[in-house]
Amino acid sequence: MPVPNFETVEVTTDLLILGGGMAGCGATVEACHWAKKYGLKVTVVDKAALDRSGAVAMGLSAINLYLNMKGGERTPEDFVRYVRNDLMGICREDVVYNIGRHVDSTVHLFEKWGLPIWRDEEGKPIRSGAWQVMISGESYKIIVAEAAKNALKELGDKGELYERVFIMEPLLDGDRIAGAVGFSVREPKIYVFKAKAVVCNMGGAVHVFRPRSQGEGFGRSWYPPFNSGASFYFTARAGAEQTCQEVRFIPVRFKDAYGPVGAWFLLFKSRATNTMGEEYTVTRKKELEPWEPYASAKPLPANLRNYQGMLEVLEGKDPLLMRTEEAIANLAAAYKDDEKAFKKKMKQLESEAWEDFLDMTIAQANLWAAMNIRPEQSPSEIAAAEPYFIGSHSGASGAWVSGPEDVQTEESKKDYCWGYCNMTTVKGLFAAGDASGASPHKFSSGSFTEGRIAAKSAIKFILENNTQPNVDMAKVEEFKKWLLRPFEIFEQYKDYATTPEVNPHYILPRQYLFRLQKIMDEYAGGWGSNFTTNKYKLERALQLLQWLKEDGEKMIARDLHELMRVCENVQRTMQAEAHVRAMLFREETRWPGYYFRADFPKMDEQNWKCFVNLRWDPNTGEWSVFKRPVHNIIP
Amino acid sequence: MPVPNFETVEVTTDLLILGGGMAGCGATVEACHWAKKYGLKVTVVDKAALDRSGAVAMGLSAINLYLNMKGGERTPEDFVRYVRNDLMGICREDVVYNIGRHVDSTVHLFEKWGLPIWRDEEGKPIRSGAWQVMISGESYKIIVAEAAKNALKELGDKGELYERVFIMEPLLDGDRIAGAVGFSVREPKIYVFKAKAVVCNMGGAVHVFRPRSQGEGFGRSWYPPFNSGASFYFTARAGAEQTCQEVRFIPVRFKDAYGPVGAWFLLFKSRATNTMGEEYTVTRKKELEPWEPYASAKPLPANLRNYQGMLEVLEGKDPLLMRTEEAIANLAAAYKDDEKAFKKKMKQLESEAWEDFLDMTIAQANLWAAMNIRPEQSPSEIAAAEPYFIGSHSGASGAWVSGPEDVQTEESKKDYCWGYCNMTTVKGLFAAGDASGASPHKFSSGSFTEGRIAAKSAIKFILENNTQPNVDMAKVEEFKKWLLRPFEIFEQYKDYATTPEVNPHYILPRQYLFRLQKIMDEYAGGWGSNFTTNKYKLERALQLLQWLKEDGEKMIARDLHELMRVCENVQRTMQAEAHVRAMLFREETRWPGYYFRADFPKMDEQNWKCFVNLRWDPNTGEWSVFKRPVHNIIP
Amino acid sequence: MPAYVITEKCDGCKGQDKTACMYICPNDLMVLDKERMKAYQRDPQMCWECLCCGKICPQQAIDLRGYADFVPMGSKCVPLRGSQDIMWTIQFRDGEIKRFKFPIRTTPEGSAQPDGGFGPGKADDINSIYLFTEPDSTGVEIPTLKK
Amino acid sequence: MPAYVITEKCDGCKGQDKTACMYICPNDLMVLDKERMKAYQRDPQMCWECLCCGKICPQQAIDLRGYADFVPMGSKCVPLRGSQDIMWTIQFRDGEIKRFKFPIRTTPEGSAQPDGGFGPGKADDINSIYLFTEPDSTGVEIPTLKK
Ligand SMILES: Cc1cc2c(cc1C)N(S(=O)(=O)O)[C@@H]1C(=O)NC(=O)N=C1N2C[C@H](O)[C@H](O)[C@H](O)COP(=O)(O)OP(=O)(O)OC[C@H]1O[C@@H](n2cnc3c(N)ncnc32)[C@H](O)[C@@H]1O
Ligand SMILES: Cc1cc2c(cc1C)N(S(=O)(=O)O)[C@@H]1C(=O)NC(=O)N=C1N2C[C@H](O)[C@H](O)[C@H](O)COP(=O)(O)OP(=O)(O)OC[C@H]1O[C@@H](n2cnc3c(N)ncnc32)[C@H](O)[C@@H]1O
Ligand SMILES: Nc1ncnc2c1ncn2[C@@H]1O[C@H](COP(=O)(O)O)[C@@H](O)[C@H]1O
Ligand SMILES: Nc1ncnc2c1ncn2[C@@H]1O[C@H](COP(=O)(O)O)[C@@H](O)[C@H]1O
Ligand SMILES: Nc1ncnc2c1ncn2[C@@H]1O[C@H](COP(=O)(O)O)[C@@H](O)[C@H]1O
Ligand code: SF4
Ligand code: SF4
Ligand code: SF4
Ligand code: SF4
Ligand code: NA
Repeated sequence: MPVPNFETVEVTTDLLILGGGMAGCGATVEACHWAKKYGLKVTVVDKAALDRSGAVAMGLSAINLYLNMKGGERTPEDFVRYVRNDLMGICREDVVYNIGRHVDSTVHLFEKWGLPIWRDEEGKPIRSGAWQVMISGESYKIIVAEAAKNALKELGDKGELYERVFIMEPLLDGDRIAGAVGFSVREPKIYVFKAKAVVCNMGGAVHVFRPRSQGEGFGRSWYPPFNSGASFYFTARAGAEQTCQEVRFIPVRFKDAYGPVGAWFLLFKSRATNTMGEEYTVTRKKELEPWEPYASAKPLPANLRNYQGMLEVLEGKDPLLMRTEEAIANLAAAYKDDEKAFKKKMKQLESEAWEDFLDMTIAQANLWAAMNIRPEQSPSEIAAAEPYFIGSHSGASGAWVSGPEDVQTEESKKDYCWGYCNMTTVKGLFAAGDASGASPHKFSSGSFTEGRIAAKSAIKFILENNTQPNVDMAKVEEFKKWLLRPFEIFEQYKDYATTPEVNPHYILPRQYLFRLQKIMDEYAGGWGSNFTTNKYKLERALQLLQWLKEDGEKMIARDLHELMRVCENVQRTMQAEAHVRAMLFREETRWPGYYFRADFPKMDEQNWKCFVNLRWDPNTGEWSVFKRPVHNIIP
Repeated sequence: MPVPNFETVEVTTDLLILGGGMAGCGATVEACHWAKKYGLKVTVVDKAALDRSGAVAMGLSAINLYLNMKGGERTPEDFVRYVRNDLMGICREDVVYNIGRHVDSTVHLFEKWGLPIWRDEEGKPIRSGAWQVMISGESYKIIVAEAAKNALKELGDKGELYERVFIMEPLLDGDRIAGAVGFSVREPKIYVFKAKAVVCNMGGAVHVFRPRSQGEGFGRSWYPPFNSGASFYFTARAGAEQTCQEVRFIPVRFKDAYGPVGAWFLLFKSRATNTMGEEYTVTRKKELEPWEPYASAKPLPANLRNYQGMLEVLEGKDPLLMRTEEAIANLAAAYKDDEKAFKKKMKQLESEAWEDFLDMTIAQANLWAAMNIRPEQSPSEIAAAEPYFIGSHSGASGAWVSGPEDVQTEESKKDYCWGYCNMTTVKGLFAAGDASGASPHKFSSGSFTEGRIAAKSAIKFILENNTQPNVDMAKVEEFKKWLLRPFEIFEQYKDYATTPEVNPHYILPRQYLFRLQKIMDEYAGGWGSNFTTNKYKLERALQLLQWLKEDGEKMIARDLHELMRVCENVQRTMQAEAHVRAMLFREETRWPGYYFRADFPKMDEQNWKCFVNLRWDPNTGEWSVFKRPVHNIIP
Repeated sequence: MPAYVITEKCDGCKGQDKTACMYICPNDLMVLDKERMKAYQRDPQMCWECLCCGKICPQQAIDLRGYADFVPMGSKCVPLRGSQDIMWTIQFRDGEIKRFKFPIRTTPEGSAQPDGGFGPGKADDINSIYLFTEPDSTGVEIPTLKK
Repeated sequence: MPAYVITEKCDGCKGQDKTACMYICPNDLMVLDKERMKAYQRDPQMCWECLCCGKICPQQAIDLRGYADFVPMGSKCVPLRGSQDIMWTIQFRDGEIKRFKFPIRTTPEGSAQPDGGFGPGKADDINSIYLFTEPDSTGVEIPTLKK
């Protein structure tokens, strides 16, 4: 397409919800209730279609956070203790607690809406682990989106949904959020959303680091390739303080197709061994001593489990093997004497094994079929994937948000609580799910819950700050200019050379992405450098990222879809830079299975049992990186 | 293009020279002399244009093998001792000796033809190292090709050159070579070459392993991406015994653009350090003890230097830095007191530094410019590249050839000498350069020399076996059928799906290549697995390669160029399989910086000071892998 | 196994304004070629193989071919998604075929009511800690910090 | 920095049977688009950046753009290859320009005689160890194993 003739569409609303994934749908359901009560308008925007957008697009096979307080199973306090240990002492206990106490409500709603939760004969939900319950979750997202869309409908013309609108930049009115700008990936339209408050839930960041497969398999990230760090970018560009940007998540996954391991470890009670049959979490217990007391916690923190596996790799004893055949045999053993019952049990286990992947990682099921792997017959290789930025799973990166007032100690209050729950340090800008930091292990249900918390709080903010902030249309014009550039560059130079992808005047978004990922892999501790980095590398990464950003101004777009790729890359790059800066600042190795600072190989509780926070100043374009205290709220 | 209507062209000759690279040009120059004398016909075939074909296409900045026996500098015995140590005790001393004693003649010819060899004021060649002399070698290949083409001209119509003909399969008459088949990449022609003897010099194998850059930089291998293992494939498919197929070469190179390091270590006397300034070849001396006595040799074997660097990487103290700024300062230091002389010296050193790359790795010079690197000001990162198969440099893979009769001991004779010098175990089939094994460090000059040796020997063979072997035209028809398949599959299925590159009925050559390289990287010890492997991985690699070969029958071609890519992939795959089988067989770690068998981490002189040889049986399609003794010929 | 469109089966969603596959792909990969009235996948390297496209296609015109990088050829994973269940046909490389059926929802399509039937709960106070439907949906009182 | 063809400068080698760049590329990457009479690089991912194409192009129509994977933009390495020397113009990202000139051969083009002027040497016996021109070209007698 030639240079598009963008039409500018202005939408004025009260509450703007950016992203309709798990947190976004939670925010929408909650917001609509309060909006109806107070006569407010709610506008939801997503780059995709809510039915199948975000991390849950394909479905999930478990709800990884459910307390069942009603059934007396777990308390929010238990949850805080679990999360705190898993993240090596560092989490926002207030925020984690808040999610924990509300999550059951969410799960019960899901079930009412039609999500099939596995239950035993007595009706008790079938837990895989202490926190997880199994579901038949192929349509998880469709169901949740349905509730959100029905909630919007109840608002009549005060409930609006914009799909296929890509959100890029925040709009500010002084120190308060005023809205957002984006563009349609379907028609040449720039959208200017003006709002009194904004809830940001545009997911985590994928494809910042080089994935293990680089050809066609490039798209097979574990977390979805369409989550490009929009949440981080949006909140950071607004000047919101960020936390735990060094705490990437590296999932151990079934090799290549990235099937999750949770069901295997927890539901099927499988062991993982090295090629010599050694169970490395047992044989390598001693090597975790520098990370006590966390190394003695149960369950062992995810990063320490990773680390033990990585030591196997460094010694060449990999691949690690998920012993599915052994696990299934063990589970069926009880039925051994009754042939019919045994057969039936084996069929059930087989079906459960396939459902786990078919519900959320079809590619892995296909890989099994392609390699003639039958899990009841042979083990499967597992391996550490590439780093992801995802504050809802076992990583913790995200915006620094205000916590609930009733869950503070005297000391924590001044550091953690500045008014509205889940509000970032920018007035009126809220964050939830992957967008909100230092509160990991919330997963799909917790993200939805946090969206609800944030939305209710945002409505409260609107009621107490009920003016329409000013939007500087000059900023919008600037953005429009910036959006046109990729087309203009292409138009100007496309005839300069005879091979369209090699041209000294421009760079394709895919080429840019390869360059970004190679920098991150090699200098910032990707899989290609054994997740290891040091000061030299991190400083070098900053230089290479600087050049990359400069060259990024030469990215081209030949249609709106490619324009989206340009924007995604810009988002990823800012996420990358924040990550490098945070790792550079923290002079210790606290999460060795996530990344290793080879120049500071030990954990240092004295100096570094604290948050590393950072902020990008929208006025100066400067970064600052600093410490924030960890307050112990739950005993 | 639709399914091509191949015309079959038959060419009958006496001596067929396959490949017109360094060894091929040597073979041509030599053969023409003897052919003229005996009235024989010589036919040279290359996939490219001789002027710029093969590893020297871009030029070189040094001749890495020159003894200067005339000047009393080195003897062939010195050379054998150097090579033997560098390859951890394992080389064909007879073959190495033979190359050594003839190489000076070659170098003197090069100079006469016009190759600028650097000489000092007294006319002595300027050595960088003990074996290397510096050249201004931008036109190295053009000059050498000119001599070869002029030699062919002297034969009149008995001297023939076929360029842009890709050679694939050997033709056999019982246990004797009868010719070769290939096809033109310019017109739909299949070439059937019938010959009394064949000299195979189609270079080494690149792109068997995953390169470090996977996007556009994929083509930036150190060794040329157009050498795809044709020599190995051709000789192996003829049933020729192969040696040292486990002895890959991993070059340490300037990071990313793969500029060679030789000139820096030797001419500029640069140190390489880790990021902490430690010279790892010094600080890690002790870690080489398991590889004594070779670890005490001077120079330290290339693989052990690599290994020390790799230990730095494993500990996260990389990147390794070539201290160019320090080296240049040291060399200029002598001129410090004379400002003018100092400036002049600095200018000279700067110019030499740039020439080194501009002569043979332009990409590296460009990377310097792109990163504002001035070697006299700042160091450059270096890193281990990916594995290559190249018997002429510091790897040793290649065909097992007969050695010179006069350079045998009583014992070596029966194992190393079966008649014609450089003849493989297949009658009438000779190998030289990268094609010939267990005689590394011959480089450009030694490869040319070995080509000469092989050609003279082949002429002798023809004279003593002067009959035209029978060519089974049914085999040619089979080959034609096989060549048509990639076109036919595409024609049959191209409309099945709407995205041309995703089709369940076929696979693109580039996709196949990515799959091959991922297998090799992950299971056979590529950079992505720290050059480490074990029995489990190697056996798994064999399974994965088996499936790959089956799927290879679904590769498509849409023009003759892509047909070449299909064939190159088939060649690489056979090279890959031989490599895996050889590593699997050798139960020790002898070349730790080339690859590490984690399950046999030590060297085992008792059981493994021997060659690992293998053979593919053209009649049964079975592989055999076995030991051959190492004979000590030179004290 | 990026998704691809089987030429013969695709009818371009009968020329409707937006096709089902374009509507649903979370990565915006499906495009309708209006001349041929056939959809195509524009960027296989970015495909997540989530099969959202295939499950929604009214013509069963979308299939997966395992990522060329690492998936041996010849397998299949074909879903047939109904209103309550999904049925999978799995074909192994070696030819064996397995079928699995899993539930996908327990309620009729479209019926999800925001309050899940719990009612608004104590959610009349914007300053309380109660979320919409709480504490009824939780089943217990919402705890706070014991200080 | 794969090689690319500058549209304006390329004249398709004036419609000759084979263009210089097609003739020389060792990886067979250059193709003439006969309709436009312009050459193009068909597969940047396979380019070695050897610049054999650029050095031979009579129009100076070929340039390199550093591999997008890892080369910051804006630099240039432009050769001008004569019959005796090559002249390089290097442009840094920061704008600085350096020029270098290196010899490429010491004899006239085409003049390389196979025997290098040494004559055939003792190479009259096919059974001897002497190669063509030896031992004259070696300068010393060819050694054999001292037993
Ligand atoms: C991918 C994945 C995820 C999980 C799992 C397996 C797999 C394969 N596992 S297991 O591994 O443990 O097995 C889980 C599991 O089984 N159980 C569980 O509860 N959670 C799991 N997750 C994690 C949860 O999915 C995750 O915690 C939540 O989804 C997080 O919710 P949220 O923070 O809302 O992110 P989202 O991805 O759902 O939604 C983001 C939305 O933003 C949109 N968006 C993004 N950028 C935008 C832009 N620029 N403009 C406009 N919109 C823009 C997206 O379209 C999307 O709607
Ligand atoms: C690529 C490279 C190579 C070297 C170096 C730097 C670089 C960047 N260095 S440094 O690193 O140390 O700096 C060297 C150096 O400075 N000095 C030196 O002497 N040697 C160096 N090499 C090594 C030598 O080049 C090498 O030893 C010789 O060239 C080997 O000679 P030979 O074995 O003949 O291989 P070839 O690549 O030259 O020729 C192969 C020919 O075969 C053709 N061919 C291939 N497949 C064919 C097919 N299927 N059908 C028909 N023809 C088909 C090719 O077209 C080619 O003509
Ligand atoms: N080995 C393990 N021990 C305890 N919890 C685990 C283990 N592996 C996975 N989990 C948990 O299981 C859930 C799903 O994990 P995963 O499949 O790795 O995303 C998450 O809540 C994980 O924290
Ligand atoms: N550190 C070193 N010590 C001794 N020889 C070296 C060293 N590095 C490279 N060489 C030799 O220099 C030549 C060119 O090396 P390279 O540039 O690595 O291909 C080869 O003959 C190498 O064996
Ligand atoms: N990898 C290959 N597999 C099968 N055939 C091949 C292969 N490469 C080349 N061919 C050609 O196809 C013919 C049949 O091969 P084969 O089935 O191995 O006897 C041979 O004579 C070869 O000319
Ligand atoms: S949904 Fe199916 S029928 Fe409709 S356009 Fe897409 S592929 Fe074609
Ligand atoms: S499989 Fe998923 S990502 Fe791929 S085209 Fe279909 S909907 Fe899009
Ligand atoms: S050599 Fe130069 S002028 Fe000739 S076709 Fe190629 S690019 Fe064009
Ligand atoms: S730079 Fe070399 S490989 Fe690339 S197109 Fe030119 S000649 Fe071919
Ligand atoms: Na690695």
